[in-house]
Amino acid sequence: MKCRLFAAALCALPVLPVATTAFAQNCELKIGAMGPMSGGAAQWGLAMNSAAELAAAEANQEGGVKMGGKTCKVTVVPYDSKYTADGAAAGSNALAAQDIHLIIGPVGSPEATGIKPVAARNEQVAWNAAYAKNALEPKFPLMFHIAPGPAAWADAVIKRAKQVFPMKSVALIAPNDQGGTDIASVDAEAYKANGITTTEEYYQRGTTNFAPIVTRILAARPDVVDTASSPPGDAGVIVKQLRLAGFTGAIGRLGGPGTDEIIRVSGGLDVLKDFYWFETIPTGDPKVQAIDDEYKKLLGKDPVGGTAVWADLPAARMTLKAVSIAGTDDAKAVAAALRTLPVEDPNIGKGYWGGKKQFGIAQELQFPFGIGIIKDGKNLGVERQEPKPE
Amino acid sequence: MAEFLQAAIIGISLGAQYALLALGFTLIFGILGVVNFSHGGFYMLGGYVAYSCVAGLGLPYPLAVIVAVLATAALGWVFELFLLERLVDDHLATLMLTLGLYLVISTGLLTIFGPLSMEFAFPVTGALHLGSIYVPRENLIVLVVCLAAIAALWLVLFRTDLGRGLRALANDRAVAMAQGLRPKLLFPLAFAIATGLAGLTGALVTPILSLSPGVGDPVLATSFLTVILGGLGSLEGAALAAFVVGIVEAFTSVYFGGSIGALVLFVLVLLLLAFRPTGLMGRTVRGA
Amino acid sequence: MRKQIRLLGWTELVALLLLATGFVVPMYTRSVLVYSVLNQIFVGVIAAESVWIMLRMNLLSFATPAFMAIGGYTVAIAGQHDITDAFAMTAAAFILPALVAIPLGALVLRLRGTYFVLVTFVLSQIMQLLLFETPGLTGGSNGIAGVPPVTLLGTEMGSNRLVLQFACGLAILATLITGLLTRWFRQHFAAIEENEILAESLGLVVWRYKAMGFVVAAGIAGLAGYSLVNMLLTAHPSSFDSSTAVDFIAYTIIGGRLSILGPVLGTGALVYATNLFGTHGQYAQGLYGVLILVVVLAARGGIVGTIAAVWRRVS
Amino acid sequence: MTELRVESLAKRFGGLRVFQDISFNLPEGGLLGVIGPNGAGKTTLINVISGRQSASGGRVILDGRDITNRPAHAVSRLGLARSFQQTNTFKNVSVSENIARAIRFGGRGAPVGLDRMLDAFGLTPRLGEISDKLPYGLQKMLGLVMAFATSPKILLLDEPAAGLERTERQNVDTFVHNARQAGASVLIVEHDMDLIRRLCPRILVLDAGVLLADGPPAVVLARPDVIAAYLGETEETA
Repeated sequence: MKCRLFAAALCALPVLPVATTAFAQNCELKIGAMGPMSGGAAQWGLAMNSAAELAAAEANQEGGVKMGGKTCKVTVVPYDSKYTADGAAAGSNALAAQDIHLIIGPVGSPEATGIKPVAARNEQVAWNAAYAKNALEPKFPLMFHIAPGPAAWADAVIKRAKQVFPMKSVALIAPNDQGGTDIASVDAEAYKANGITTTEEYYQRGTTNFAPIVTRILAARPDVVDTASSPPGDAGVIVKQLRLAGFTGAIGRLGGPGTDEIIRVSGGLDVLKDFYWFETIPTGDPKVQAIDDEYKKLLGKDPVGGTAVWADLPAARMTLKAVSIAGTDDAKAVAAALRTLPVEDPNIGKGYWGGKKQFGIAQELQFPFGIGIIKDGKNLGVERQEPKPE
Repeated sequence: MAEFLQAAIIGISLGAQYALLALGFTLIFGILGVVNFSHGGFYMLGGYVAYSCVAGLGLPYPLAVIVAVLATAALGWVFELFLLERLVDDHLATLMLTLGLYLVISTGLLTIFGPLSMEFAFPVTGALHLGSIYVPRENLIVLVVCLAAIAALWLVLFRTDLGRGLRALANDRAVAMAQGLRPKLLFPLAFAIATGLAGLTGALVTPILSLSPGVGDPVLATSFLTVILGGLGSLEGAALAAFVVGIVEAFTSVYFGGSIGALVLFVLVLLLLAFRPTGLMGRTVRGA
Repeated sequence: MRKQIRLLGWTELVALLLLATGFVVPMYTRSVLVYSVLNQIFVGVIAAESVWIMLRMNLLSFATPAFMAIGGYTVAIAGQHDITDAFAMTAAAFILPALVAIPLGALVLRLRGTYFVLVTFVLSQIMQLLLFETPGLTGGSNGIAGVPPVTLLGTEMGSNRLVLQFACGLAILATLITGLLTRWFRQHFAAIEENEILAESLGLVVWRYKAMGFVVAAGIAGLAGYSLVNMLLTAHPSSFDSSTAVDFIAYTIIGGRLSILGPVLGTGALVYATNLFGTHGQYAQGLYGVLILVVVLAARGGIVGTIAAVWRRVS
Repeated sequence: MTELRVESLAKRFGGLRVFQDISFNLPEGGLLGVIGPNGAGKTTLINVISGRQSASGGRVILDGRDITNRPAHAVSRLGLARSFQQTNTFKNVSVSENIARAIRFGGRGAPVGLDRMLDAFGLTPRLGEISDKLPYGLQKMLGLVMAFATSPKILLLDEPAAGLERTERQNVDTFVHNARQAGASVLIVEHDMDLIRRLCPRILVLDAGVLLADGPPAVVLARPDVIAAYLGETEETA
C-alpha cells in the first residue's frame, strides 16, 4: 500500500510541469555541429560546437523550437571531422544516421570539399566556414556559408590600413594547403588592386619555427608582412620572430579570427606594435561581446573557441528560426525558409545574403565585420564596418 | 652574406632542439627496441607542465622547467613499468601502445587547457644585433641548455656504471642480462630519461614558439627524419644528424621557401639512404 | 614431405564471405550510417591488407597512403578526361602504384626493421608535398573535386547503393589478390618473417619476394585509393595524409596479424569505433587511444589471436 | 670436379682486421677442420665464404667460378650450404615444415639419404613437433639437417658440436659421414679437439686472423707455435 502511494506520488510529480512543457518531453530536434575538434585546428570545430550549443540553449529556454504543432527541445550532436575530406563525409553520414538534417559546420576547406556531395545525397543543410574558392556551388543548394572570403572584405581592410600604415610592398605568408593558398592568393589580388606589390610565401603546415622563413621574407624588404590565414598560433610565432629579426614595419592579417591569441603568443601589444587585421565580426562591440556572458549564464561554463563562436552563432540561430518558420527540419524546407529570412542577428546586427557574384549562389551570410588596428603598441580597437549589399 | 650567416645561426639553434628530441627517441629505440610514437606527447606535456607551474603556481621559470622534466620523466617511468614492460619484446604492440598514449595525452591536454595557444613567454627576450645579423637571447639560452643537456647525457652514458649498463643493454640484451644487468630496473629508467628529455625540450621551446595541443605532431616527423639520417640507435649519429637537419632546414627554407625546403630535406634523406643505407653513423641495424 | 599448397585457405574464404555480405546488406537497409560505415570499412580493409602483406615479411610499412594517392589520383585525373570505365580504372589504379613501387622498392627494401618503418613514413610525407607542389596535375592543395562516378558495363555507379556495392567488389578483389599471393608464397613469406638470414642461407632469394610483396602491396593500396576517391567523388591531399598510415596499421595489428581475417575484423571494429566516437567531439581521439591501449594490453595477438586462443581453450 | 678454393681472402671492419691472406682449397669429397682460439675469425670466415658478409680482399672460387661477394642465396644455389653456430631453425613451425622449406628454397630437390639421417637423429617420430619445442641438441641437429636438405656439394659447419652433451656429439660424426656419403665435401669449424682428431684428416689453424698451419692433425697439433697460440688456452669443450 505504501509502495503504491509512493508510486502514485511519483507519477503525479511530473504531471504539473508536463502540462506546460509536454511538447519538450515528446519531441526532440537534433542538430549537428561539425569541425575539427582535435589536432591543430581544434578550436575552429569546438567554436562551431559552442555556437550551436548556445543557439540550442536559447531556443530551449523559451521552451523549444516549434515544429508543426509541437515544440521541440533542441540538442546538439558534435562530430569531429578532423580537418579532412573523409572525416567530414563520414560525419555527414553519421549525423544522417541519427536523422539529423541540419549541420552547423564544417570548417576547413578539405572538410567543405568532402561534405558537399555527401550532404547533398543525404539531404542535409550544412554551414561551412571554409575560405575555399568553391565554398558554395550552385549545384549544391543546401550548402550555406558562414564567413565570407577575402573577396568580400579584403579591399575595405586594405584601404583602411593604407591610411594608417603607408605601404608600397607586402609579403604574404600562409600554409601551403588549401586553407592557406585559397585566401592568400585572393588577398594578394586585393593588395595589387590597391597599387601595392606583393610576394607570396607558403610554408608547410606543421612548421613550428619560422625563423628561416622570416629571414627569407625580410630579404625582400617588404613594407608590410601579412600573415593571411595562418593559424593564430603560427601567426603569433611569425610576429614574434619578425620583430626579433628587427622588422619594424606593420604586420597585417587578412585571414580569420584569433587576434587575441596572436597577441598572447607574440608576447603582447608591445611586440605586435603596428598591426591591422580583419575581424569576421565587429568584436569591439559590447553587444557582440555579451554573447560570452550569455553562454556562461545559459550553459554554466565558458564557450570554447574564442571569437569564432561569435561569428558562427548567427548561422545556428537563423537555422533554428528557419525550422520554426518551415515547421519541420526537412532540409529543403529549412533551406527555403532560410533564403527568405532577413540576415539579422540580435547581437551582431543587420547583414545581407551574398555570394552571388563569387559563387553564383547567394547563400553566404555577410554581416558587419571589423577592422582592427594596433598602432605604436596601442590597441585602437575594432572598427565596425557595415557590409555593402552586392 | 648576412643572410647566409643568419641561416647558419638559425640552423644551429634548430639543430640543438632537434638533437634533444632525437637523442631521447633513439635512446628508447636503442635500449628497448621501441619506436616511441608518444614522443611528441611528452614534448607537449613538458610545455604544459612548465606553463602550469609558471602561470598557476607562480614558480620561477627555471624551477618550472625542472618540474616539467621530472613530471615527464615520472610519467615515462610509470608508463614503461606498468604498460610497456608487459609487451616490450613485441615491437608492433609497443608501437600501438605508444600511439594510444599519444592520443590520450593530446586529448587530455585539449580537454584541460582548451584549443587556444597559451600565454607563455620566455622570461628573457630581445636579440643581440651584430650588424645586420641578429641572435635572439632566448635562443642563445635554449642553445646553451640544450648543449648542456646533451653533454650531461653523454657523461651519464659514457662515464657512469649506469650508462655502461644502458649501453650494454642496447648492444646485446641477452649478453647484458647474462652479466647480471636488470632490464626491469634499467628499461623504465631509460624510458624516463628519454621522456624527460622530450619534456625538457617542450618546456624550453614552447615559450619561444607557441604552446597549443597541436604542437606535438611535428615532433615525431622531425625525430623520425633525424634518426634515419643519423643511423638508428646511434647516439652520436642522432646528435650529428639533428644539426644537419636543422642547418639544411634553415638554408633550404631561406633560399627556396618553406614548402620546397621540406621537400629538399626529404629527398636528401632518400638520396643518402640510396648510397648509405645505415645512415650517417649507423652500424648494422637491429631487426625491430 | 612437401605439403600441398592450396589456392585459398579457410581464413581467406571466411574473409571473402564476410565482405560479400556487403553486397547483400543494401537490399535490407537504407540506413546511411550502415552504408557509410560499410563503405569506409571496404576502403580500410583494402588499405589494411596492403599493410598486412608487408607484415607477412616483418616489414611495417607507412607508405600505404602514398600508393593510395597514386591510385586515387590516377582515377580522378582520368575521370576529368571522361575515362570512367571500371575495368580500365581498376587496372590502372593497381598497375600505376605497382610500377612506381619498383624503383622505390629497390631503394627501401635494402632496409630492415625499424629503419624500413621510418623511411616509408618519409615516403608518404614526400607524396603529400608532391601533391601540393603539382597543382597543374593534381589540383595542388585543392585536390580534384567532382570526380565522375565509374561506369561498370555501361551502368553509372552513381547511387549510394551502387557505390557501396562497387566498393565491396573492390575489397573482394583486393582480398582475393592478397589471399592468393600470401597463400602461394606462404612458406617464403613466413620464412622471411621468422628468420631472414636462415632463409637466405638456404637459398631463398629474399629480395625477390620482398620486392614482389612490396609491388603487390602498392597495387592493393592503389585500389584502396581508388575506392576512397570513388566514395568521396573527390581526390584531396588530406585523404592521403601520412598520419592515415597509422590508422591502417592499427586496423591490422588490432585485428591480428596471424591471418587475413585480422585486417578485415580489425578494420571493421576500428572503423565502427571511429564513427561511434566521432559524435563525442573532442573526446573522439582520446577514446580511440584508450581503445587501442585496452585491446593491445588485453587481447594479445589482436582480435584474431584472441579468438584463436579462446577457441583452443574451448576445444 | 667440385672444388672450393680460397685465395688470399681478407676481411676488415673499418680499421679492425678480422683475418687476412687466408688461402686453402677443399677438394671434392674432402673434409677439412678449422680450429683456432676464440676471436680468431673462424665464424667470419664462414660468413664471408658463404656470402653473408662481404670480403675486403681475395677470392672465393667454386668449381672454377669466382663467387666472391655473391649474395648468400646465390652461393647457396650454387651448392654451398652452411650451418649456424647457434641453433637456427624456423622456430614456430614443425620439423617437417622446416625441412620442406630447406628443400624448396634450395631448389635442387631432396638429397639421397635425408630420411636415413632423420632416422639416425631420432627426428623421424618428431616430424610434427614445433621445432622450438625440441630439446636443444635436436634443434641443433635439425639445423644441420636443413643445411644438408638443400642438397649441397659443399657444407660449411660452424661449431656443430658446441652446446651438445658428450653423448650427443656422436651425432655430428654421423652427420658428417652421411653427408660425405651423399657426395658433399665438408669444412668444419670446431672447438672440440676429440671430434676434430676423430674426423678430420687435415686441419687449418687460424690465429688472430692469419693462417698459422695447414696439415694432418698429428703434425699440426705438435707444432710449438700452434701449441702456444691455441693449445695454451684452456680447451673449450662446453
